[in-house]
Amino acid sequence: QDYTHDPNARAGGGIVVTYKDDVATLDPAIGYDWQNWSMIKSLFDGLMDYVPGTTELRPGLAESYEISEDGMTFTFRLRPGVKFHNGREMTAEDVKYSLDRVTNPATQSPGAGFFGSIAGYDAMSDGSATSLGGVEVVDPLTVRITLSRPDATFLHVMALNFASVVAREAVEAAGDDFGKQPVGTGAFKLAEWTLGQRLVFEKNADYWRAGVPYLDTVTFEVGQEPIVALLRLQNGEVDVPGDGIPPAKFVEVMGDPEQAARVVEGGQLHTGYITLNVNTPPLDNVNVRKAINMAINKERITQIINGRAVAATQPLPPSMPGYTEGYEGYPFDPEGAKALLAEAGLADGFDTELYVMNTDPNPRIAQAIQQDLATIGIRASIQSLAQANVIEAGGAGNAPMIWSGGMAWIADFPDPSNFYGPILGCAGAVEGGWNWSKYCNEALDAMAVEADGITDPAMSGARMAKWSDVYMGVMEDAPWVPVFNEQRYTMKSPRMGGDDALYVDPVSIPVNYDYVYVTE
Amino acid sequence: MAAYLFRRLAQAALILLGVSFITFFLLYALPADPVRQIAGRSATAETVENIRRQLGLDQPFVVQYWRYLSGLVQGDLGRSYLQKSEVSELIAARLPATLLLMAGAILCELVVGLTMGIIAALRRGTATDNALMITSFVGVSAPQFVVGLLLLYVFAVKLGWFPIGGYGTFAHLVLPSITLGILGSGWYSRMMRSSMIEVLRQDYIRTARAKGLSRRRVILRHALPNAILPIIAMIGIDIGIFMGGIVVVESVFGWPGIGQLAWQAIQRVDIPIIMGVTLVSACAIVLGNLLADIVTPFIDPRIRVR
Amino acid sequence: MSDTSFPETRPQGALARLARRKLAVLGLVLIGLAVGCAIFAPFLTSYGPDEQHFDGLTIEGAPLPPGGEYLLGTDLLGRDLLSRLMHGARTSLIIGVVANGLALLIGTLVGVTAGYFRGWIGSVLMRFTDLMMAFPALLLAICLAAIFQPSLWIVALVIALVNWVQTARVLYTETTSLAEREFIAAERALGAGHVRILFLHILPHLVPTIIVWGTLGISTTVLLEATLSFLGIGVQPPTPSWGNIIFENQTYFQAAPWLVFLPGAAILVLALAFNLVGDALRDVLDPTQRGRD
Amino acid sequence: MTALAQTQPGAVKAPGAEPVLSVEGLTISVRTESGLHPLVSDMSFALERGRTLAIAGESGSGKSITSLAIMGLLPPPAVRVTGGSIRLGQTDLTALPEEALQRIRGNRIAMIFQEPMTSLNPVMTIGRQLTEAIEAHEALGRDAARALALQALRAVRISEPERRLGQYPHELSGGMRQRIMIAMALALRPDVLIADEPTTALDVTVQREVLELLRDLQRDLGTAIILITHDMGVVAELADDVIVMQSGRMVEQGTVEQVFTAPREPYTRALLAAVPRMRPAAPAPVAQAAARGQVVARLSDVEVTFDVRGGLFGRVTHRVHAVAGVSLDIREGETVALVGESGCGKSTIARAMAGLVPFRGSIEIGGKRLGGTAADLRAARREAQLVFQDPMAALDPRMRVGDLVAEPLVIHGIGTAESRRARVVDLFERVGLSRRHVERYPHEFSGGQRQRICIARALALEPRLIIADESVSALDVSVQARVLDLLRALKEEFRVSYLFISHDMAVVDNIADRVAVMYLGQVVELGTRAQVFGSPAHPYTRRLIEAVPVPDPRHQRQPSARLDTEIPSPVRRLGDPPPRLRLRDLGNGHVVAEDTALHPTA
Ligand SMILES: Nc1ncnc2c1ncn2[C@@H]1O[C@H](COP(=O)(O)OP(=O)(O)OP(=O)(O)O)[C@@H](O)[C@H]1O
Ligand SMILES: Nc1ncnc2c1ncn2[C@@H]1O[C@H](COP(=O)(O)OP(=O)(O)OP(=O)(O)O)[C@@H](O)[C@H]1O
Ligand SMILES: [Mg+2]
Ligand SMILES: [Mg+2]
Repeated sequence: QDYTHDPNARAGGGIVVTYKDDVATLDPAIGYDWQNWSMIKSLFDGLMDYVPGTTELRPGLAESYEISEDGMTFTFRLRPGVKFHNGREMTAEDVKYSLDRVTNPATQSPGAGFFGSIAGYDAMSDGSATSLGGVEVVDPLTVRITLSRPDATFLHVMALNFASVVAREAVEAAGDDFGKQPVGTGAFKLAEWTLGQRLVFEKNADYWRAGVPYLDTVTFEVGQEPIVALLRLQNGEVDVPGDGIPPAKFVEVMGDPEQAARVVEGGQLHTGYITLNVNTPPLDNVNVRKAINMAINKERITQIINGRAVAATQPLPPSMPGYTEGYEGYPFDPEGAKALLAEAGLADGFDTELYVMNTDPNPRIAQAIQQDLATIGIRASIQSLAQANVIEAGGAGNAPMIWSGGMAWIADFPDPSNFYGPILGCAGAVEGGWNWSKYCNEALDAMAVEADGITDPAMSGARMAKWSDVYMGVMEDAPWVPVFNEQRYTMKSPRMGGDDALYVDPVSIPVNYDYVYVTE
Repeated sequence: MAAYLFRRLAQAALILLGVSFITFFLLYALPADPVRQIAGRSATAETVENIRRQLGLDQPFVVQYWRYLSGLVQGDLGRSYLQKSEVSELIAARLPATLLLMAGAILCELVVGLTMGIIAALRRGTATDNALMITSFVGVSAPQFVVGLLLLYVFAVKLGWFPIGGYGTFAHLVLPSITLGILGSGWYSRMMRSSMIEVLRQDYIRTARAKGLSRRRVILRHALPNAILPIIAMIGIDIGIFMGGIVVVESVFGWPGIGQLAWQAIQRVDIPIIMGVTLVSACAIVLGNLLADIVTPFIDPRIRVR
Repeated sequence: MSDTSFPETRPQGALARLARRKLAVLGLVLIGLAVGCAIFAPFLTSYGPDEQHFDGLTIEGAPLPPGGEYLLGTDLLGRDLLSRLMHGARTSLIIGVVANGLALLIGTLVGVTAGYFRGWIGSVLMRFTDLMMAFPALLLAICLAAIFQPSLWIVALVIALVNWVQTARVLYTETTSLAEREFIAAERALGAGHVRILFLHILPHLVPTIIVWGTLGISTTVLLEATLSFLGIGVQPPTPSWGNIIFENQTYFQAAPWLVFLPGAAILVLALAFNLVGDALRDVLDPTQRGRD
Repeated sequence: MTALAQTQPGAVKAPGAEPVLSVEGLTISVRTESGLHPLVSDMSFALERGRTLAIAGESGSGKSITSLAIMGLLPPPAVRVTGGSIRLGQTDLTALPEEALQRIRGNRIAMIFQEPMTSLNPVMTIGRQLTEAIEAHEALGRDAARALALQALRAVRISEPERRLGQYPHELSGGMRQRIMIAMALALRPDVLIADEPTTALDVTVQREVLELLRDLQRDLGTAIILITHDMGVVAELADDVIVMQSGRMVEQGTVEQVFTAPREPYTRALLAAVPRMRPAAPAPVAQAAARGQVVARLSDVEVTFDVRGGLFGRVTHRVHAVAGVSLDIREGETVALVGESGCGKSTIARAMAGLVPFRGSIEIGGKRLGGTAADLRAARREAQLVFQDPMAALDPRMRVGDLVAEPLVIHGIGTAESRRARVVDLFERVGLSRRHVERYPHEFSGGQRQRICIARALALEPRLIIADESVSALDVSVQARVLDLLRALKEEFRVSYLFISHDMAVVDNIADRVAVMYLGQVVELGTRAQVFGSPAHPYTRRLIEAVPVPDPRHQRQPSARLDTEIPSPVRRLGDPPPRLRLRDLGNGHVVAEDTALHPTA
């Protein structure tokens, strides 16, 4: 329909994908990791979906949908004849059950907050209701969802993994272990799971989308060190290294034309940034924050990570709608930065701390930042800690500066709003929140709400312009130093077929398993 | 023997209790909040508190510990915060692999270490002795990650003798065992050398030689069993030292053991898993020591009577 | 009543005899070298250890191999490896010598006290040792280091706190059997106090074991420090230590072997140097070994 | 050298017989920091089948070193053969490679070592240690080897030989271990058997048996024996030929009759003169002088038990009643000898008196009660000095002997460094060592020399009481005599008292004022020397006296009943203490146990 099938594609065969970390769960309400995100996408479907390899929405389990005039009511018509892996036909009841489940606090879903705009969400989250009032089953193939406030991103939310439709009886049968025995409507079903070793996905022969998936099986091998995974790829044992090309091997791979040819490069919805805690003197002085912005040599930092990124000028990555074209950001200007500092009465600089997560290459990047800061007299000592400790310090507001790498924002869905709320808005600037700058600008918050109130698809241009203004406003206050937007580099084995875009799919990371195929 | 075992097991239980208390306390004092990891970044403060309450993490330390302990005596290690499954299940799935790896490593370090130690003791002061000493120090000083990758690269990728990581067959076990065992073999060879030198001075070695036994027999049948006695106690100690190495070796070789599980849990403060792994490894250490103490009398009849 | 004895040579002091062993002297020289580096590194190097040089990386961001302007090459941030190694000597010596020494001291104290006194003191100490031994060392280090603010001295302390256990265990066993020896009873019969017996008659016999554990402990502790810094609870970057240089770069060991093998060699040489001195010292202190070389 | 020149070769060589072993000009040297120094020089002798050659001589004269050289087992790397030859039949052993030596050792030459306690592998069964020696030299199956081993055990007349095969060395007593060593050495019927002090560590009764055993075996198998000993009594009983050594050289060589009846060398004469002999039993003169001094040490009803743990929770189930109620007074200037079989509790009494083992009852030394305050204990320890049974074990191997001897002075804060040094040198000279020895370490001395160091150490504090536990047993007669003289002189000079523990009745007879005979932890007879030796009242005492070897080759000994059973054990169940013996006074302080039920042969 909206995606033209690859004419060279042939069905059959299997591939092997590796990951370093184990897969925690395949429960769509809970899974929120690098490695299970796309697995869940292949096991489950939501009402909405994206065109493979792009950020374009398309209907999923919903055949069609209607949005009311005021943009507050969404009526989804379900596709008939869609079957769960257990053979039962999917109905509107399942949709409602799934949304109730994900928003029920007992589920402890890390994605529950995304559904905050559905009417009745608050009652769910404080435990006074067990069912979302805003989700109605009209008939077995129709679901009506009413919002409590206009939300332009709602269709994206319905495409999130968290909104996947699950089979009630399977959830109830499995109890707490649904994440190990997932039953969905997706292109693949789970055939084998050996804890700590391997998961095997098997083609869902009854899949409702015609022609896909091509592959008979996808085998995930977990616990594989990225370097070793690459060795195995070079040896023909692995088709896709899920964690990408390890930095240590990047130069070697790119230096070998035969291997470089199989490297796929693509953008991703990612920004690496430094948070500057606006409550911690002297970072509470906007000029100091600007000076820091001007002191960071972003080109140098991209060089350190072997040029696998492009320097960033603003919070949003370039491929995100709402990105402000032509905005130069703060220029690299140590002299100017020094002048600004002197103006702020800090000609001699000051002492501060820079928190960073302890996995390569983040400590290295932090050291580069440290050196840049040193040139303008800021003496930052590095606190290189385990992820949990950095998040703790950030949430508590103890960290003057944090380099976001390793925990950085990769968008959940391709919409500018996704970069604002929890990490730049006032809502996140509380104790324990993810807004580590503790930056709170009420005016911008209001503007953000306004922007998301524009639900008319026709007005989306205006909405994006508004978002652009919000981020420009943020840049004015400089609570962040946007450093770079990471490029994704993946490799594939020679036998892998399919459009390159499928390997750097902005949504199905790292690969869209449903649409790739093998050539032999 | 049964009485002895009973006493030792009671002692072991006490030690485990101590370990569980200290670990629980340290994790409680740790400046990282597991709830924030569970709740995710879109969560509101309310949700966070909600989850905290559900997990009972808002309770005072003593209550939390008591609850953990009561679960423990029923064999319930709790549920992982992030993996969302029973810790006992997660550990059970991975424990055999780790035990296998440990066994392989112990075998490897014993064979390599003891051989090196014996040869060094016999060739004391010669170039061979010096070369072996340097080798054992290389073993002790070499970072395991690099050793593992190096072995993998040479013997698996280049020579193709072994699979490139993985788990299942004997061939899979060889390289990880060697990697893990190299460090210990350095220690063993040094200990063995001292011990052997000491034993070789004993009168009964002279007696054995006076009987006209071959050199080989004197070494293997008379000196070795005596020299190995102080080493056996080391094996128990060893298991504790292994835990660090196991994390690295398992990740290099894609070995599905508890090391990787522990590593991820530590990174993300998944307390039930950390607790579980700690207790299991403490168990292994305690049992290892116990085993060493049980085996020793089989070799040394002098302590059998006690 | 003469007997077949040889003209007595005046026994020389232990130091003089040590000095006659070439290997021991070599060891001393190497240790001196490391200490020299640790103290005088700032005056000996032409680049600062933390200076990131623009020309220290290739265009693709790869480090430079040894030779050329940077004698031992550069690291992934374009810093001079030689300078980092020389400055790293300070951290590594503190860990390998001070922390390891402290661990040895605690271990010896606990093991010897428990083994000599037995009774309730011994029981309490040994049960505590068993407890500590059952505790995965790495986890303990991680927790302790995370609870305290990491600094070099805290790390040294933590390492000492987790590393004394094995020494204590081994020395305990040895002390118990030593305490049973007849000459200890003879000393007691003479009226010698506990302190005298412990220091003059028990400790000297433990020297070989202490030396073996002490010298092997050097590499172990230096690498443990690296593991801790790798976990973000050791010495914080950019402060170099031999261990953390290895850990920072270990995945690059094929692309940039010098970043792993040179600091590795430094650790090895340090440990070997101590071992050479230790071995010689042991032989010199052990009268039954006189007459060898 | 002169001694050797005077020796007629025919004195040793029986005409016509080919010697099995001949040693020619053997020189053994030690490498030291100042070069090579000879330990044994120019040793020559020949040994024929069926004969016994005794090598006697003072301690440290090179007897053990010589025998090790014959076995090719000199301690590496410092000690080596630097000259001469050792010929077994036609083969020169010094030139043989290790492999060839292996075939000879155990098979054609076997050796019994000086220390039976440590010479067996503690972790191997007796059976295995025996059979492997057999299997190493003869192509036999397990069963055949086992049969041979059993036969060897029977030959040494050990009780329950089958059971012994499965036992470990620590389960056997010293005497039994020594028999095992002999069985091992004889299993393959070697041409030459070297026995290095085979009986020094044993008490008289066992010594008797072992000597008779050797004689019988030699008669049956025709083995040539080299017997190394410092005990001239043993030499006289067993040897055919004798070599006397001094300072690494042979000074005299001849048949046993020649040497005993017509010693040529002054040293030999001195040696023989020094041999202690049992004085002919004379009826006890009434009321001896020694007994009337002040009491230095008083033991009343001393009991020492050791717990044996077992069962659930490691409870005490058995007790070793090492000392079961001993009362004894030692007066100023008096020497009390304590005699008795191995394991009867002699050393335990000594240890209790030194405050080394807990005891019940009371021990007072110099008026201070042991078990009182720490200060009392310290004072008592100054008053009473213990000379340990095993000199090697009692000296810290890592200290110089000079420092060891000075240590008591340091501990009790006596004198300055200089005065202590002077005192040490003085003490060394008094016990027959030279000032040059002061800087050496214990392992560089022979067994007898070490014993003298221990004695010097005990003398350092000028104590009022010296407890000498088998202190002269390891010494050669001449040194023994000197040490005994020394002890006597000290007694005269300082009125030192002695508790003299020994199994050598001849020595005891020479030194003791009073004698206490112990059996299984209790005193069975106590009286003056004359009373006990002159009119022994207890059968056990009589047995002990009979067993003493007589240093006269013409002395004919009537064969005595052999004791194959073990000594009754002092290990008893909890709550079942051994019955106390009642002592009967025979008058004049001569007491004897009434109950003879405990008598071993009864
Ligand atoms: N390992 C050694 N290193 C140096 N000197 C030694 C060594 N062993 C023995 N000696 C010396 O060699 C000499 C002879 O010793 P040997 O053991 O043969 O004496 P012995 O005649 O057997 O004395 P004893 O009757 O006391 O056993 C002694 O002076 C001793 O000090
Ligand atoms: N520490 C101990 N624990 C248990 N039993 C012991 C201990 N010390 C001695 N015994 C036992 O006590 C008894 C007496 O031993 P002791 O050493 O006093 O004998 P002894 O008369 O000196 O013999 P020897 O002549 O062989 O030296 C022996 O049966 C011995 O096995
Ligand atoms: Mg000798
Ligand atoms: Mg004794």
